[in-house]
Amino acid sequence: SDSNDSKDTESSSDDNNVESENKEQTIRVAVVESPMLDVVEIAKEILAEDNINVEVVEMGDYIQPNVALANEEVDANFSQHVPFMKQFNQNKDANLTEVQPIYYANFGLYAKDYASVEEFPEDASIGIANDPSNIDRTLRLLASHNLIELKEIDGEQYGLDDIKEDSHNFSFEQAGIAALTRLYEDFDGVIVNPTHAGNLDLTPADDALITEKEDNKFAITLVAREDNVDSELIQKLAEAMTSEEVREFLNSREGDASIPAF
Amino acid sequence: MPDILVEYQTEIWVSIGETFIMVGFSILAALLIGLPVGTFLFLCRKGQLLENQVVFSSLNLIVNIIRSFPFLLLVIFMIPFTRFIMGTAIGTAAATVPMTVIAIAHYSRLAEQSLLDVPKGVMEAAVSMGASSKDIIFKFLYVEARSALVLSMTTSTISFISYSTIMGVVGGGGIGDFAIRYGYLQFRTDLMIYIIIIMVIFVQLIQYAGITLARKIDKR
Amino acid sequence: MPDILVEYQTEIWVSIGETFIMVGFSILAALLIGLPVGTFLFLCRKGQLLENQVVFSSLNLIVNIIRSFPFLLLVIFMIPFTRFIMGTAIGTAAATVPMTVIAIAHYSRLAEQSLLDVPKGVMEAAVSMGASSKDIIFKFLYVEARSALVLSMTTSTISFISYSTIMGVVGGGGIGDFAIRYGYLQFRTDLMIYIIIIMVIFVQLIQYAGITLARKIDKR
Amino acid sequence: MITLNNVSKRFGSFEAIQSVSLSIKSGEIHGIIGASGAGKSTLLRMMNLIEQPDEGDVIIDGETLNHLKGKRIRQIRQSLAMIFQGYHLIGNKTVFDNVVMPLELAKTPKKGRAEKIVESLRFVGLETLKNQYPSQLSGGQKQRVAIARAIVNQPKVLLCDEPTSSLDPNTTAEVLEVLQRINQEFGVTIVIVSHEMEVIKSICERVTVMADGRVYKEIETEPTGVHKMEHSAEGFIKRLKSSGDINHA
Amino acid sequence: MITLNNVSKRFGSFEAIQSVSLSIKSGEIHGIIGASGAGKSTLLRMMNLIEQPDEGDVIIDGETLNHLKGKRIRQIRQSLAMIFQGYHLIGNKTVFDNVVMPLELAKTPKKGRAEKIVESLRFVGLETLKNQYPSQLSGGQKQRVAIARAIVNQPKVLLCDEPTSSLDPNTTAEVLEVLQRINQEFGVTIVIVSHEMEVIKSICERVTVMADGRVYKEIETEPTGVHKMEHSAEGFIKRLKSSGDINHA
Ligand SMILES: Nc1ncnc2c1ncn2[C@@H]1O[C@H](COP(=O)(O)OP(=O)(O)OP(=O)(O)O)[C@@H](O)[C@H]1O
Ligand SMILES: Nc1ncnc2c1ncn2[C@@H]1O[C@H](COP(=O)(O)OP(=O)(O)OP(=O)(O)O)[C@@H](O)[C@H]1O
Ligand SMILES: [Mg+2]
Ligand SMILES: [Mg+2]
Repeated sequence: SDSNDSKDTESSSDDNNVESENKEQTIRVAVVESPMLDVVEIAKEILAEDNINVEVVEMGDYIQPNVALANEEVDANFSQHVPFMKQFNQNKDANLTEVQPIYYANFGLYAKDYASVEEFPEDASIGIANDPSNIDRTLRLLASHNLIELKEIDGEQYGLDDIKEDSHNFSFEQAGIAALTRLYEDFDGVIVNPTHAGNLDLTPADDALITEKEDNKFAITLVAREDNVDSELIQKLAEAMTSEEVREFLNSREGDASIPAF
Repeated sequence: MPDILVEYQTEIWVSIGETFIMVGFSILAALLIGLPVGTFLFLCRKGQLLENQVVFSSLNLIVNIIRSFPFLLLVIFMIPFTRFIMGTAIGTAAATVPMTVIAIAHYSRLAEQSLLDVPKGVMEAAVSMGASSKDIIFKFLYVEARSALVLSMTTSTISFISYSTIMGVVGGGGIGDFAIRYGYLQFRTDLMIYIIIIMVIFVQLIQYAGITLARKIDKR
Repeated sequence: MPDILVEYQTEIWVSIGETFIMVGFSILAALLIGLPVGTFLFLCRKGQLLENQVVFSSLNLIVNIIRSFPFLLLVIFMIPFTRFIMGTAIGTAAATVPMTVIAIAHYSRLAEQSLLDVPKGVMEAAVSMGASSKDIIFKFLYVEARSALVLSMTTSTISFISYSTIMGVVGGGGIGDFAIRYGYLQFRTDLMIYIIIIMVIFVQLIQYAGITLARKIDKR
Repeated sequence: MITLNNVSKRFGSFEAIQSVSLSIKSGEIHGIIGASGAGKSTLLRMMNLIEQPDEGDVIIDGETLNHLKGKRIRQIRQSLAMIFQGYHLIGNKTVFDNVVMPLELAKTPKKGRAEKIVESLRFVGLETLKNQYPSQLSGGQKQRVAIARAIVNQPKVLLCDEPTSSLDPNTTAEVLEVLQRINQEFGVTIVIVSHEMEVIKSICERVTVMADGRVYKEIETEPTGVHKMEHSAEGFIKRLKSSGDINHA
Repeated sequence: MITLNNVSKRFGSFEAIQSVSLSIKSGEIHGIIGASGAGKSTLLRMMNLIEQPDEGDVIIDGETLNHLKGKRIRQIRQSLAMIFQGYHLIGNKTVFDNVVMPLELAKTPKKGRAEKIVESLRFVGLETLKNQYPSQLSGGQKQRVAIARAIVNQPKVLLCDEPTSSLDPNTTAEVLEVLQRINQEFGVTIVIVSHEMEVIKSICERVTVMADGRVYKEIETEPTGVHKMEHSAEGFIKRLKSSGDINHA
């Protein structure tokens, strides 16, 4: 493979593969929070043996890792699922490319007072995330369990306006996804991902009333650019991120919080 | 009017309403509590009329603690308190709770500073006339500092708008959150720019009103 | 020291360093650019020495525009500019760019207000002595307003710390972002509280230093 | 009625007032003179405890003021009006609203206030300017507002720090006449700090001469009385042309 | 050298100065008297354009000042020193640093400054207080700092607004002597606004009497000269005891 691909980054510092064995190479990976961060940290340890330095760039929201990647300020990111990436590509005219799905973080519906969706009262308040991609995902989850019915849409993403029928007459209220768990008491139910559910000691397997089906399209995926997706460094990173160590780590998290996707 | 604004006009109006509620209550709290706190910060200082190290240090610490929190964390941290007060921690009404807390801390500091520039002679005249603390505050201090207090409130109000943009995190909504959610998270850059223009217009109006009023009531 | 602080001490020190860099440059920018801007806002007003409606309105508008943005959006919006200046838009160094911009807008407003309370007689004396604008600014205005300017800088610095907590969004790091990551995203309430205590200590120190200095240099 | 007992005041290491004892009788007009910096203002300011003495007692009508607090000291201060050397007017209040303050603080009935104020402004010749703000007044006009404010509520004691320093002779004479009148009609005790010998001589019954923070001497004098002059520019001219050595007579 | 040509000044609808013409010769000591509020300060303040006339011209040494801008007007102002009725000292600078300002602004060599300042402070009897701040001074001391500041750089013209209003007779006499000396030795033109007849009579060669914003009359006088008195408390006492009608003589 050629290392000219990631031209503006430190990883492009030499053209010679043989030489690169001895010389340290650096790959910059943007992440947002755990457990993505932990997965990359594990990969970092593995790659250190190959004299590859993984520089982790922690960012504060889920769009900036893509902005940084598109602008070649990082070489890869690990923070999103493919639909989110596609949406970014479309809006920003970028060419981000999936490298490898790593794990499923099943969205689930949790409720403090009810054991099943059937027990929900009429007009139950459901706390959902306030960003468009998570709203889309939330709606898909509810629709996949036939709790709501969605309209046909042109684009990729569903919004609250796209609910055709809502048999339970849910009232949806939005908040920051990380805040939802703190607001657990204020809702009849909240829909969050396993990381945040874990903060309340809830797991998808044991506590969620409904979760995403495993064949969903929302696996958290290692993403690079069209121009460097085939580079050796990215491939090595993908390899390290699908190692047994990572699988063990993912499985070690309680209650299907992260199901390996490789 | 641009099509996209027409398309979203309901949401925009609702968001503006939410911002008005959050900022309005913040202004109220700043006036009703922040101003007294700032006044005591000023009067309880060393060498001032009601010199009282304990009161000064406590108020000062509380204000500093509130201002030390990253605002997002303050909002999160206060959730149990907000719930206790309002019955729920989500929505615009609940969002006014952390907003008023930061508003009080913010304005009390600016008010304290405004009062510091009242000439000593005015305080002396007040004391020599046998004015009570209450009279000194209302009939002398606030009268002489009034234009500085208005300008501080102007600056604070603009900061409150800025703080309110974070309240989306607990479902507070508001125009700034609208700009973030639709403009930023949904990549509607045009919409975002329009919303920011709206916000700039508000801020210009507030600043203009503040400066004009402050100049009008300054007779010194 | 609590175990958890020991465990994270490297990260905490790094974060503190990042905050120092971001806030430090903000203070520099506030002094070197914000103060002049504030001075011109004051001097170009109606009825003042350099009365100039065009300059005043332009500066005023720019400051208001910057302050109108939800800070998060300002950071995002400035990315191309930041990249142009710094070569990259992520990391602590890049984060100083939006930080300095907001710092300038913030401090210029407070500085303007501080100057407003300089007695007219002092300006008159300066003019009567044939002082140039430069002399009036440096030898009269800043001298008489110095304690108010110091207090404003204190208030601004504390606001800068607060702004810096948002810079995590573009990988700026900092102690506030650390608190948000662990406290907000990861529910490490204990760690978060320790970090906030650290931040409160910083803020108290800054406030104390500011008040003490301001009192020391106020001879009026 | 006002007794100072060995009062001292230090500013840093500088002893501005050094163990001064003084007693001023009820109903008397008492002058304090002395060179600039002698300590006159400081002494006067201790009489209503605007300046706290470092040592010694301030006694008014038998009551020691030094450590009084709260309502009592406020009540006493309401009956001791003060005219400051720097006027100390409230810049954001009109002349009228400045003068109303003592009435408001003493909670006098709202009804009679306007008349009292107008009367008091008439005494100092400012009734037409009652809606002006201090920044719109000349130096002498500001001083007259301060005088009107001090006398409006008929205090028991009037502490005057250079009350006529910015006034022309005509106005000075008028103000002195007013002071003498309220002293005679209402028995107001008046303490006047002044560097103008004529002011002191014309109305004071006793004079304290200060030097370097001490009482140098106390003198009984016979007030020469206030001589009113033509209130016109012609008056100035006449006096300008009058000959004789009249410098600081 | 200073000519006012039909200058007028309105504050709102109030005509503070109504078409005043006046000319002051080079090297003269010119007095301006008049009742409080007559417009003396306003007129004086127009001479260096601190107050812009609404109508009329201000001409100094043949140069019309009204519409001068920038460096030229600053240069002219540096040669016209002013003593304000309210002193206008810089509260955050020491006495020394207040007095150094005119030298600093005129960019005089750093070397000689300290001596000039000390000399000028000695003139007004304040050499020992040079490190105090204005808030630590008595009223008369502040006024003397303002005088020292005005004379320190030997201006061509000295505009004095009630320069001795807070000074006791001794200090007044000393200040007047200083003014007379710099007038005689250096030919400094002096304009003095004062309500103290003796001040005007003792050193002025011509006097403008103002009334209600107009020049009422201009009079040539023979300065009676400054009579210095014993600089002591004894002096006060002697004069207190002297008899005769000396009120505002
Ligand atoms: N800014 C202002 N607004 C309105 N009126 C003003 C203003 N300044 C001065 N005046 C009025 O103009 C008149 C002249 O004022 P000026 O200060 O010149 O008087 P003066 O002769 O110096 O009196 P004094 O001896 O009391 O100082 C006064 O009646 C005063 O009230
Ligand atoms: N706050 C202060 N700090 C230091 N020294 C002070 C302070 N206030 C007054 N003094 C000094 O105390 C002395 C007496 O001051 P005071 O004001 O009583 O004088 P005065 O007799 O009223 O003089 P004048 O006639 O000039 O008003 C002066 O030498 C002055 O410098
Ligand atoms: Mg005095
Ligand atoms: Mg005057």
